[in-house]
Amino acid sequence: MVALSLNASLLLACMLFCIGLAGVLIRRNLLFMLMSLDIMLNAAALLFVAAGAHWHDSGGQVMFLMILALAAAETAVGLAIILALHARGRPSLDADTGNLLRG
Amino acid sequence: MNTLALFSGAVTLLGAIMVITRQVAVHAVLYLVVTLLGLATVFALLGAPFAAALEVIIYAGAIMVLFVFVIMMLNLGQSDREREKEWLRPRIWLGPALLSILLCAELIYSVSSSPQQEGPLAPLSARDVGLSLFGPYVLMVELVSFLLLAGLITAFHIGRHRTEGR
Amino acid sequence: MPYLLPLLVFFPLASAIFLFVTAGRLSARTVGWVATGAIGLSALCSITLACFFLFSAVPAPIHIILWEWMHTQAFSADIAFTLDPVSLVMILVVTIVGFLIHLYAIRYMEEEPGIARFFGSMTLFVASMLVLVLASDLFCLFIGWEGVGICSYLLIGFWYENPVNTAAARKAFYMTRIGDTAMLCGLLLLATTTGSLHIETLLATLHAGQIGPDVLTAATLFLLIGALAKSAQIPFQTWLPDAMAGPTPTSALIHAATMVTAGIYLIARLHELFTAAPLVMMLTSIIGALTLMMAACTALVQTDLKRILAWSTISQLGYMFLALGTGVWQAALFHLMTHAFFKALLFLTAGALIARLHHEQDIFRMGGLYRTMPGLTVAFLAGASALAGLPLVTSGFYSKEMILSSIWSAHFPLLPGSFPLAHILWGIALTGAFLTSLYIFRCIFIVFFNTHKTESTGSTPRLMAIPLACLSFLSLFGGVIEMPDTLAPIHLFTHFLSAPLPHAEEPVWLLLAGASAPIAGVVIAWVLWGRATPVMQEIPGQATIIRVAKEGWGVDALYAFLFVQPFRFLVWLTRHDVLDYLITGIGRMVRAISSFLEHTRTRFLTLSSGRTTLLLQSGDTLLARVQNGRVRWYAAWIVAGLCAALASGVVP
Amino acid sequence: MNPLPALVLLPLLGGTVAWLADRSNTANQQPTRNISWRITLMVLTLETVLLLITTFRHHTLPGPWLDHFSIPWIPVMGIAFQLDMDGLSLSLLWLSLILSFPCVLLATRQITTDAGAFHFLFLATLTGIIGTFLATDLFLFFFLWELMLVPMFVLISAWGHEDRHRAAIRFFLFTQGSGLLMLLSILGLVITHYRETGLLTFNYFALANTPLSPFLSMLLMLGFFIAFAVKLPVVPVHVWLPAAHTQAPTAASVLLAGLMLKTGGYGMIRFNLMLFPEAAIRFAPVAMGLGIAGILYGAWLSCAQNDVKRLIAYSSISHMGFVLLGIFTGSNTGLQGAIIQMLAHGLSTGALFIIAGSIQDRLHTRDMAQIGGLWASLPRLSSAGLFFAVASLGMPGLGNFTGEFLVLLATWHVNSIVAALTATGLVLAAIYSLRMVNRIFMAPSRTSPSHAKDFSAGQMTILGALMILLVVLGVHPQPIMTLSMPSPLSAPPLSDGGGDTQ
Amino acid sequence: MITHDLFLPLPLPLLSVGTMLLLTAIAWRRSTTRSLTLALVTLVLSLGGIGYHVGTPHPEGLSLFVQDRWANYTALLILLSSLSILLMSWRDLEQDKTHPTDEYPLLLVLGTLGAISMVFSANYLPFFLGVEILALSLMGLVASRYSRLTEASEASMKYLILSGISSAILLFGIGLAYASTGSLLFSPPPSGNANAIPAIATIMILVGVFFKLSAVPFHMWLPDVMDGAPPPVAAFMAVVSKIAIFSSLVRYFGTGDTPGYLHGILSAVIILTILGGNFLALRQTNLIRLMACSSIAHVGYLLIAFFSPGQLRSEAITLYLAAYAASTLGIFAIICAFALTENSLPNTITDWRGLFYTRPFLATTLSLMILSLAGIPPGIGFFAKFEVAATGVERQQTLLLAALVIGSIIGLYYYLSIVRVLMGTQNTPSLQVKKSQSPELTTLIVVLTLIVVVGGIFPARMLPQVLPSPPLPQNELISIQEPMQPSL
Repeated sequence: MVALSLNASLLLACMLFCIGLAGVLIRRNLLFMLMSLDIMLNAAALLFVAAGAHWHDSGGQVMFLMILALAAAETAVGLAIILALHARGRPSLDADTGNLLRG
Repeated sequence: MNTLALFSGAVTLLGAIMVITRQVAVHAVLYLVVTLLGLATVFALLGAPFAAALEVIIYAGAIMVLFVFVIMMLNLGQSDREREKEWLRPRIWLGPALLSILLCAELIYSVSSSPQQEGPLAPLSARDVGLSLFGPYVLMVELVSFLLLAGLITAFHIGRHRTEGR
Repeated sequence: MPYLLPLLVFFPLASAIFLFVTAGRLSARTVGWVATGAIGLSALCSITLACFFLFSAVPAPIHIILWEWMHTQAFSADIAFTLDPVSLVMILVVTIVGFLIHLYAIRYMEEEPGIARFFGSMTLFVASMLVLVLASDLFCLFIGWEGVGICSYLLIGFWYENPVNTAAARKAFYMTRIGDTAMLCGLLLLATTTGSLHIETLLATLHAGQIGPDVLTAATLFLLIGALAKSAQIPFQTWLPDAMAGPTPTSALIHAATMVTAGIYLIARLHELFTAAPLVMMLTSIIGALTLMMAACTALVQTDLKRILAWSTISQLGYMFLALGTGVWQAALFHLMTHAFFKALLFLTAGALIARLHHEQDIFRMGGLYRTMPGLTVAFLAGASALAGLPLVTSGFYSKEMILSSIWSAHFPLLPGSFPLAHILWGIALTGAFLTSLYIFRCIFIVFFNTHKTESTGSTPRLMAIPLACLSFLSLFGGVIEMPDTLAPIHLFTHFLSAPLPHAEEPVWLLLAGASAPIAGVVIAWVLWGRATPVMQEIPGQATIIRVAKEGWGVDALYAFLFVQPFRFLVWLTRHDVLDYLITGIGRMVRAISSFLEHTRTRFLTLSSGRTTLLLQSGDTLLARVQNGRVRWYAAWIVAGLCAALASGVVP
Repeated sequence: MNPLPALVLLPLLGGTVAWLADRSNTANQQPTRNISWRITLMVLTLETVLLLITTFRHHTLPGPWLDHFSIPWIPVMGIAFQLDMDGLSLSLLWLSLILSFPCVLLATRQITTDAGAFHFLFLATLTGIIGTFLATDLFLFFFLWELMLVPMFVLISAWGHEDRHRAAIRFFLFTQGSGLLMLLSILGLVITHYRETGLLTFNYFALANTPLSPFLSMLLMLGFFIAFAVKLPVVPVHVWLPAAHTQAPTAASVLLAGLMLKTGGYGMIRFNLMLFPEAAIRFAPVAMGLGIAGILYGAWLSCAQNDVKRLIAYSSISHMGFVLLGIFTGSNTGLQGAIIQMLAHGLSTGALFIIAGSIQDRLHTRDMAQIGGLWASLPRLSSAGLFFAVASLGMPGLGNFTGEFLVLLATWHVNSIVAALTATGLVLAAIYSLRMVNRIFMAPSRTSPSHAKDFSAGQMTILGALMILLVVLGVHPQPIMTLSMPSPLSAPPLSDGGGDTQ
Repeated sequence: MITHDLFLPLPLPLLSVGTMLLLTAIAWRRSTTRSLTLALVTLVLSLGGIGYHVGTPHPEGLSLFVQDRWANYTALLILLSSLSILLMSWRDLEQDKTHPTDEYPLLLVLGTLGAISMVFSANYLPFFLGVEILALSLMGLVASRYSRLTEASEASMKYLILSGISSAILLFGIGLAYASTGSLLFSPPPSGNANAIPAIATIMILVGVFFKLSAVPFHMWLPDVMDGAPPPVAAFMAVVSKIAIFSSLVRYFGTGDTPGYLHGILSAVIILTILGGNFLALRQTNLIRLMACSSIAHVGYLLIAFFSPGQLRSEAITLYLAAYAASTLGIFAIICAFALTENSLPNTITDWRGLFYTRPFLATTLSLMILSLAGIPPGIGFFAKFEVAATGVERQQTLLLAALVIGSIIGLYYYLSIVRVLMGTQNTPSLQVKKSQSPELTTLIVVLTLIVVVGGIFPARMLPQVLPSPPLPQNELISIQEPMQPSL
């Protein structure tokens, strides 16, 4: 039944994590950034599930649930901020322009 | 390691890559759903059917809807697409991509250099998870509710500004 | 009786303090009388002491230790006074001449606004001088030594409204200070060798042979430099003519009679030490001879009355050094005493004269003064004769004769016996005597006997005349207490000072030569300047030499070129703290570098993220900042940090 | 009743009272303008009485230390509020008080803005200084060392002259930065001691016996040395001093030059020499070189200044070079010379700063080219100025010369050429002192300070007292020399501090 | 069915109940005053609850929470800080009638809950949840600045994205640790040259933690976000969040030495943090940004103490935390005291010119706080820095000490510049002083000043009340056990 070894899933998680990270770094669109963050969180979730399976510990999946909740909350807040910024006249979903706080 | 595992892993990765390279947000959301489905398969293959189900139901089902909803509200059009195209020049993505690849290489190097560990791989049923969830971790369930509450209030707080700010 | 010693110092000191404290509240007369009274009391004390000394059966030196000054493991010193014949001579000179000069100054300085300052400094000077003279400890002597210096500084710069005067004052102090520093080094050397600067201890150590010859030579050399500076000998001679910028009583008291003789006194006091260092002795005599010759030549071409007297002072001091160098310190002291009389007289007379001529000091603008001021003429003539050493009737003759005769037979152990250094020196001294007579009578003939040129007013007040009279008397007859054997075997002075000198039989022609040189000078001076139609106003030709000689042989210019200008230049260069700039500069540099680094780092990252063009467009302000507010930047930093951490932590 | 803690704390408390009194009286300002000034004066008088009691009370302690006080402060760290007094401390305390009086009487009365705060800060600085002279717990010492900087910083920064902010910050950065090095050294010593004995203590006497390797002792000594060298100041790190002295208000200048610099010298004697005697000997050639550099460099630059206060400040550097030289000659003579020099320099330079400050108050300039010829209009001030200038040029018979002579003597024992070189500093001293005198007092009048008021008789009396002290130091220094020798470490204070506190 | 214990430190349920009550109250009728009062009561009650707990720890049970002196102490600090911050924002919230802001106290309490949860956690799960609760509440709090809503939103967005990344990294690290040990309990990082996965797990967790602590090079968000946030929230970020995360860091590493492979990274981070923070602060003109940068530097100092375990370490850390919290809160309280409305908040340091002459009390207090931060007596910061330096000396961390000295000197420069500006003369103070009295703020300032001064003069008198004996974190963990073996 169990087809994936721990190491294989670790590798998968690492690659997924890095793809998500690359997404955050590359994209200027806040929407894409949020999606990339989700990918990163998923990578972490994969790690927990795989490890839980490896150690036969349900803690991993409990953690997965928590990550799920976190992802939901973070996405919700992030989207709310996007909407707020959009509403306040940010011309686009650009994360870089109009940075008022710097220096 | 069977082909299904390989296939689902590959789908997950490809989907993720597609997500971060799309120009149209809706496309990206769809690819993200594909990635999540792939991941759900992986979860299932890892012997975690409960997690797989939740991944599909909550993540792909609920959270993605949020994205779609927001994209609709933002009313993105052709100009946004052109802009995304502009932003996706190699010159722009090359640096971050290199950085990520470097990180990935480091991670993979160190992960794969560790000895192969083979543990008892028996599936963890929903019952197991539920037992521990409402057993030792019941306080965490309460705590995570506060996490959600915080998210809720924050989102509400920010969202309310949105209407007031106008 | 010993308690007279501190009292001697106390009177002038107290009066000085009193005058400084009450400055500006007392009338000029009161100030003058207070000061004069204090000096008078001191003079009385010293006369009492002298009587005590002269009439006591066994004149033993009086010692008094006032208190312990300092006492450490390596060194101890006391505030202590000693009165022995040498210092007795000096205190007599200082107090009596000082008293007369103060008396003179009451009237002379009456009109001055800063009279309290003047008399305060004068009395303070006398106090310091007395400390210098009485001190039984070289270290204590040094207090007086520096004290007279600072008083001299104050008095030269008395008329500070004229920058020339303050410059002269500072020059005098700097010059002597250089000597003082050398002397301090000498004192330190002696102190480290013997652990004490008490003169008796020093001599005892010397006799015990505990001072090595090298140390002795070095120490005496240092002391000699101090003495040379104080007494304005080559190479320090330049400050004294300038010091004439001070009021005339000052010039008389400080720069003729007392302070400048401190160097002679020091060496005479330590003659045993110096005798043990033949090299230094020889140096002393050579410097003395050179100085006397040079100064006499210079005096010959001066036109300023006070400057002539100043150069003559240097010249006469040269005689004293010559005498010291040849070992006859008694002769030096004798000449010191007579010189104090006649030089004070000359200065005071000159001062009175100048005052009546509306501060005209150029001798060529005077003339024929014997008609208008006969009294002053007589006084000046008395002083001049004594200075020239006209035979038999002046004190200067006896003292100078004593020096001249002793030089001839001097012995310099360092030289081979055949080298006639003593004879050469004698020749110089004799020529000097001739020149002395020449220049001082040149002065007399021009000033007093030529055609009348300047209107003079008023008359010399009696208060000024009395000291002049006293000094005239002393100049003429103060020398009879010591006579050459050829004339009469009177040796009161030398007997009083020390065990009688082993008097070698002097050939008579020595005495004759010494007597004829001044007369020759007078004659030639009369030939040149004395007749109604003078042969010449100025020595013809050699205008260059005269000009150079007039300026003191260019030594001033040389010093200005060698020391003063470079010093000024360096000071100007370093008027700002280099280290200060260095540190500020480092600060600026660090700031510049950090901004530069920030700049380059930003640019590098910009390039690496491929956003150069956009950033260049969005302006320089962004370039200078890492903290540019961009989320992706920050994220990139985080990821880069993570990469680095992983790399360093995991990858071996 | 042990007066030591009261000695330290009284100025601070009094200052607080003065401040509060002044604040509460802001409403009716005119009649009570000087209430804080009066309170300050009272505090100083009280402090003097205390010091008199301390000086003359019957000392029961065995050994050379005069007085001892100790209560635990932070027992966990082995830190105690421990004060000890020996002759050195006592003489420096007297100097502090003697100098504070002219400060308050002559200089601080002109302060009109926020006089209460000014006096509070003044007294707080004094607390720091007095405490530094007494503390024998290393932590307490460091605490007070740092504490005195803050009020001084504010004094300069708030009441100073035109370029005060830069000067204040530079002063603070230098002293504080070097203080950190001292902190590290203290910690190093304490921890080494802890490792050796298992006893965590900051007690000076306990730490004195810590066995140290040569390298370590040199390292620790250097940490202390740098801090003290900055305070003293020694030449390469003196740059804070001219600016701070120049820009500070008069009273602060006097405190800085007269007292604060002395903490550096005191620290060198008490800590460098006593705690690390053998490292100090090894370091002595370098330190002496620095001292000579300071003497000559300070004097040289002093010759080049046109600003009166700056000139005096550089001359301080030169004088403190003698202190450094004397301390590191390794002989008692040199040490005594250094101490006398510190005392004399405190008096003479303090007085000079008072005079320079008075001139600035009257003429509103410090540029010597613009002052000139004060003797005619201000004879008393000028004569006082002349006296102290002469003292500072090393006139025999005044205190500075005694110190310089002893130092030179001790140096001559070590190396005669060096001493001779140092003696040339005296020539330079003459040049800068007389240059100042000639520019300010004895020169053609350039300004017409007809409105300027001369010192009153009372003010002259105060300065006269300083003059008398200088003369006493000059001609009769022996009692002070005997008194002010630092007590050796070998005799620890009595074992029980508790009985003594009663 | 529930066989496991439900060990729970009392502040947590108290805060939870408070949150629920607040929510209910808001749902019933919105009233800012009532919300504030409720939040105040909650915080005070939680303060009272420190040291007590619900349920009994089972020696064999799976422990989620731990309650020891260390946790109690930091919880106390956090609750006191939160209380101060509540008092700071009290006046503005009450007076701002146009914008109902009753979520603000709610979010504050929630954030405190998250922080407390981190402090008491003995397990990655509550730790992680605490971190996220705190982060999410902060996003809301940051965005609650009406006058500068765009900036506030931007700050919030930055915080969201960056904290998202760091959370992901942290989570990934935890995941790796879990993968290598099979347990979610805090396990000290393996010492020596561990095999790769635990090592990278530790490093990634550290990176996540460093981000939250804003150590260089993970610091850049802090000045921007604090700048965008209202001053009390900025204080919350600077104090509460840092104390909580630092507390967990100490718990995570336990008392032992840090493993060898971390030495390089830690030293580099500490040096960079001290120098970077100070250099950044050097060029700031805005007081809040400056505080942000200086707080970065202070994290560096604190890490020195953390990095050099030894005799003095625990004292150094506890004292430094207290000193830092008191001084920083004091400065922010004074900043808040000057905010007439959100608009007239003093923006740049030059706005404070001449404060010594217009408001001597506040200026003196502010200077005291700043001096305390700079580590100058008589502030408590002096003793704290002294202790930190002592730890460094004890371990002979020469490089770190050099960084400490250099950083302190740079720090002195900019701290003194503030004091200097305060003493600058200007005829008309540019800062309009708020007329309306706010007794709670004045009280707060006075109390904080007292703490700073008295703590500086008598650190020994303060410490024992908080800590009966030198605390050694984790030396008295109420329950610690082996990782659970897989059942089934």
